[in-house]
Amino acid sequence: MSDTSHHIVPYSTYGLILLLLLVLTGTSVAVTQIELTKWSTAVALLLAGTKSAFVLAIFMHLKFDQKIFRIMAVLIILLLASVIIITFLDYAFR
Amino acid sequence: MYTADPQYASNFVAGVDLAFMVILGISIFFLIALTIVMLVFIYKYRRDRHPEAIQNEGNNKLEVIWTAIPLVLVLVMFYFGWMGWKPMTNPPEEAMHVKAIARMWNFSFQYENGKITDTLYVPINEPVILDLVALDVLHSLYIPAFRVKEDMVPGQEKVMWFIPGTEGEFDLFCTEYCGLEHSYMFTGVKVMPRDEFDAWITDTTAAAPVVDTETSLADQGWEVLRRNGCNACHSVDGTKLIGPSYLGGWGTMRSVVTGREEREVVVDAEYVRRSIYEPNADVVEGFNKGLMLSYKDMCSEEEIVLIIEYLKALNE
Amino acid sequence: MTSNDSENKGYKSYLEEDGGRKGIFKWILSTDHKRIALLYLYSMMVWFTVGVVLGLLMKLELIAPGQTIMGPQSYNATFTVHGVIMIFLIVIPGLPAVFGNFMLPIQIGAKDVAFPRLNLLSWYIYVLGSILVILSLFGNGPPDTGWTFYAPYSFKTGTNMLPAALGAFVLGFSSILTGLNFIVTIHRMRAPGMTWFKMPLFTWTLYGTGWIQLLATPIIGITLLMVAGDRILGIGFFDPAKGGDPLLYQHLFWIYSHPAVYIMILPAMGVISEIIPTFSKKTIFGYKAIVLSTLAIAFVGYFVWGHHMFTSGMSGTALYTFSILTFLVAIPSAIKVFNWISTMHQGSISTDIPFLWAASFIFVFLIGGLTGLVVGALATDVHLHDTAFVVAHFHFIVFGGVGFAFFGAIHYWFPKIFGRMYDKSWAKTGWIIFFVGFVTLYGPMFYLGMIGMPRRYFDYLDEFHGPNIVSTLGALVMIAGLLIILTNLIKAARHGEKTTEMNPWGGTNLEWQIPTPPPLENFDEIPVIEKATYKYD
Amino acid sequence: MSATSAHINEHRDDTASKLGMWLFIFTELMLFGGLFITYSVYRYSHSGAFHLAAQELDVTMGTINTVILLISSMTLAMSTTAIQKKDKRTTLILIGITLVLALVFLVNKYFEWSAKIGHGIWPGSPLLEELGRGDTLFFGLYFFMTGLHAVHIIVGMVILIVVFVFVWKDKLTFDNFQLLENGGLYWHLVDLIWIFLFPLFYLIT
Ligand code: HEA
Ligand code: HEA
Ligand code: CUA
Ligand SMILES: [Cu+2]
Repeated sequence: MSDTSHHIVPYSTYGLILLLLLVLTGTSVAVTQIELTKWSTAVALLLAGTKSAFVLAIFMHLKFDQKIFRIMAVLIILLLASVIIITFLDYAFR
Repeated sequence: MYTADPQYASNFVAGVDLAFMVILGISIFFLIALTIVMLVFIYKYRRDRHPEAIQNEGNNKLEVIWTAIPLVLVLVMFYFGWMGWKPMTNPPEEAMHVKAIARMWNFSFQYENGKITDTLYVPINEPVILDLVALDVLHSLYIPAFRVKEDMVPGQEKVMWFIPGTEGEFDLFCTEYCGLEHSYMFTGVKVMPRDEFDAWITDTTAAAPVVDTETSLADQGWEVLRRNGCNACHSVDGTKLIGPSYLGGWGTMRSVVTGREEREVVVDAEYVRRSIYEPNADVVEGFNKGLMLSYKDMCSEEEIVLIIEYLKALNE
Repeated sequence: MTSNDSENKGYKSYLEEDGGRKGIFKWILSTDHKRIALLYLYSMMVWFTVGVVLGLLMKLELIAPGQTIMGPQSYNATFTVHGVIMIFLIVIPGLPAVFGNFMLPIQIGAKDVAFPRLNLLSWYIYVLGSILVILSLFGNGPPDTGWTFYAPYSFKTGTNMLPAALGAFVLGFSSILTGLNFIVTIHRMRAPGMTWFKMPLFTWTLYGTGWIQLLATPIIGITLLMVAGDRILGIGFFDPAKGGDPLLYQHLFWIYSHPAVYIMILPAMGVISEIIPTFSKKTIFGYKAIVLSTLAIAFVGYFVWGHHMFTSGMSGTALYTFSILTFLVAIPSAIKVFNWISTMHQGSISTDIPFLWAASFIFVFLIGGLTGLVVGALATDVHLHDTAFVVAHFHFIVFGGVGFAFFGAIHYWFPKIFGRMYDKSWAKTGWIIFFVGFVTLYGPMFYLGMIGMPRRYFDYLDEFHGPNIVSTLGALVMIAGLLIILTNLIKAARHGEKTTEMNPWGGTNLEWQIPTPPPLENFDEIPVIEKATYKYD
Repeated sequence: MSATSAHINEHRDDTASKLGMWLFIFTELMLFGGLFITYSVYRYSHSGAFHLAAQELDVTMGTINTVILLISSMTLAMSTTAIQKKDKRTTLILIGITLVLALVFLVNKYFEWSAKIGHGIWPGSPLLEELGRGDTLFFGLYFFMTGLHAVHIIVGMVILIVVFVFVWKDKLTFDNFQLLENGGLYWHLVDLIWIFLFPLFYLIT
């Protein structure tokens, strides 16, 4: 009853993604060594965000799956982000 | 009490009560209108009077209307709620400060000249800022007549303010659940004319424990206990409350837990002193640690002597 | 439940089909969604009785100032356990686990939920959680923190707060798994032709609820774990003495617990949206508007939690943002009410007992919802927060709303579930007594709150005496009504008149097109849906 | 199980179980979400102390663990390719490597934790009480979040062991490997969370 035609991802794609992830990890470690002060967290989070996007898209097959999974994942991440932002309406303006 | 009395008990009453009128007014209108419409429909379209239903799947125009109208109405409600509340957040620069201290389970109020009371005394028509301090858990200071309430959070500096507008005594409650005697954590606010207040605040005789010969030492000891709210946790008649009872304690042996060790101690002057200043050093067996705070700033050495007199008197 | 019934009917109903097991195992090992629904129903009845008795005890204590029947410690424990039982054991799982489980697969034309064994597991987790809650009553004494477990009191008290919190944690798991199961079922198992916008409204609300269960419950789970960390390890997340922020606890608690109130009310609204068209013999008015408002409530409901913290010392910005969002979330509820009433317009209304519950639901829900607006505004909530007014608001809406819907639902689906009928005139008598008692019980609390009586007060000043007496009398009246209702239903479930009528009320959904009581797999053949729901022609 | 209830479980719907797994992952995300809220609030109010406290953590160790997890994620992802290519041996090897890497991660974590505890830092330790509020909260969060993460690693390992056995016994094959894919999803989630934990704790000096 499975209605998904499984897309077989070649090994090389995974290898490539790993390489990318490692480079990004290296970058984020390197970036913290130089002082970007207030931007360093933002940069670190940006890099982490990019990394997780790759993991979600390729390793977790979101790129190849039905659209509904992508929609859900994006909405839920937005929800969590909104909750954090709203919490900060309190803390940032105390 | 909830009245439309023009002589407002505080400067916030007008704004808050206006918000009440608006919101309750709209709400009651909708409640009554919708209920009546519903009852009319139920009556008019009862099956025996109206056996064939007329099908109708909806009407987009109506949906828009009954989204838009409530939307406007709730914004109106929001506006009045906001306007009534806004002044509460802006305490004036120049005002009398009173430190309101809450602990399980009583309030005390400390004035600028160091005087401490268990009832709040304020002069009429002048702004008062309460600096809210909670010593142990959350409490909340609520004066219904003034329409003010603010939680007291340990470790956070917060203020609330008001201008009392009517002379008299009003209730003051703790409205944040804080444990066993939460419901007994109430006191009063006394609003008095400026001159009366000045006379009262400069009269320091009531606060300092002058050793007068009229009342017995033991009675003065009881007064100290009462003023500090000790009786919320310690009983006079041997009942087990949060802490051990006063009764039959003096001079006896007690098993206490010191750190992790158990040991036996005599209830003597040193023990009583330590129990008041470092309450968690020796905890009597069967009671919990961490519930009592040090009374170092609130209770002087002389007062402890009076308390001991009281304990001795209980043994007789 | 005699087995040769099946010969007369030509099929075996789910009540007879016991999978060849013996005794109690016929039930507790069955993965049939209908049997699991009844398992939930029976276990909830037990907790519900406990909760009601605790509520009554509180009212008796409050009949006069001073100590009447219990001391302050017992009172504090009573409202805590009452709150924990009612919220976590009854109204959060209540409608989804009982009627959702029973009706959802049938309403979308499926043979069962997507994961039947997970469904049974959820029930076991529920039982485990409730046992933990009950265990908290022993040992150091029942918890006395209030159902909100506010820090720092919750890790200072010497009572058994931890088992109760762990119980809530475990119950959260059960709730999450049920929600997960329903969402997958709805996505994957709709019968051919059952498009999204042909789904019955009860199913729609279960879908919305499922998402809230899934996405909000983990937050309270982790929060309670952090409190446990504070209590056991002394980490200090919420301990001001160690730098923790007690307000953060409140944020986290309400990030779950506000959406949780919509977990409770959405399925209740779903039930009402089923009953009203059936008894008006008329298509629901504004089907799509109701669906959209369901989703809107589920979504916006995430962002209003701060209205429980208006006096806690949040920043001004947060305060008015939360206030305005609170008002916005009221709009979709209003839309539903208007559509329900419009459905009655030009209908052909039969005032049978389920309809009476639905109509009275609308009335008490209006009171509860509109007073929600009163506490949603900043100025008024500063005055009313933590007073009896709030207690009245949430009893009107939680138990007025969810409770009335529950009774509506059970009277509506009773013949389908049990294949028996209750006595209608007793049901009506019970309803009217209950309704009158209800309003008398909670109505005076609004007034008490307005004049400043704080909640969670074991004792009160003399000036609050009058309304409290009225309220206690109301409680007694209401309990009388409740006894009549429950006796009538329990009696009917055991000895009531048998019925095999497929569609006693003239409903249009699929559950009315299968035999009564339903066979094990609901449908011999998966139906193909052509008509929209709620179509009368 | 009787014939009738077996009948209910008979049909197989891979998409349904994948959807179920995703929903579960969303739940897990919100679980950690609560902790991330806590983290960001305390980071905001004690940012200075967090910076200093983070110096106590070993960046090298953290980086190594990050690399390990990333590699393990890849090997597991590859195993879904292998099984679709009907290559049972490679599948097993890849799952095996993942498990070994997971173990290495835990061993590293063990040494890291014990080093902290050796320095007198554990939740509620006297040293932390001296160091002050920011440090207490930082290390409280550190132990709590990495601890919860480690619990997830262990759960993930259990799932992978089950998957391994099933593949071995040919219960999971090229046309029926949803369990492997679900185990993979769970494992990537664990990775995903670490991707955020790493910079938030180790890289804020
Ligand atoms: C089922 C549960 C449920 C539901 C559905 C609601 C619904 C609402 N609640 Fe309630 N609430 C609780 C359960 C619930 N609540 C509980 C348990 C507490 C106490 C927790 C505790 O502290 O222990 C609480 C507390 C509570 C507070 C905190 C009070 C305080 O502690 O100070 C507030 C404040 O804003 C609030 C507001 C609202 C609002 C605005 C709605 C709205 O969603 C209501 C919307 C409905 C309507 C508005 C009625 C229908 C509309 C019309 C008829 C049309 C006309 C309308 C307009 C003109 C807009 N609730
Ligand atoms: C569902 C929620 C629910 C229900 C039904 C009730 C029912 C009752 N409650 Fe409530 N109550 C709470 C939730 C509920 N309560 C909560 C959350 C608190 C706050 C606790 C706290 O402060 O921490 C509270 C607090 C509370 C207080 C305030 C304590 C204080 O602040 O000092 C009082 C006081 O009298 C009270 C009384 C009662 C009474 C008399 C009943 C009952 O005896 C009435 C009888 C009930 C019914 C007649 C039936 C309703 C039917 C259903 C709900 C569905 C049935 C489901 C199945 C059978 C499976 N309750
Ligand atoms: Cu102090 Cu309640
Ligand atoms: Cu709310």
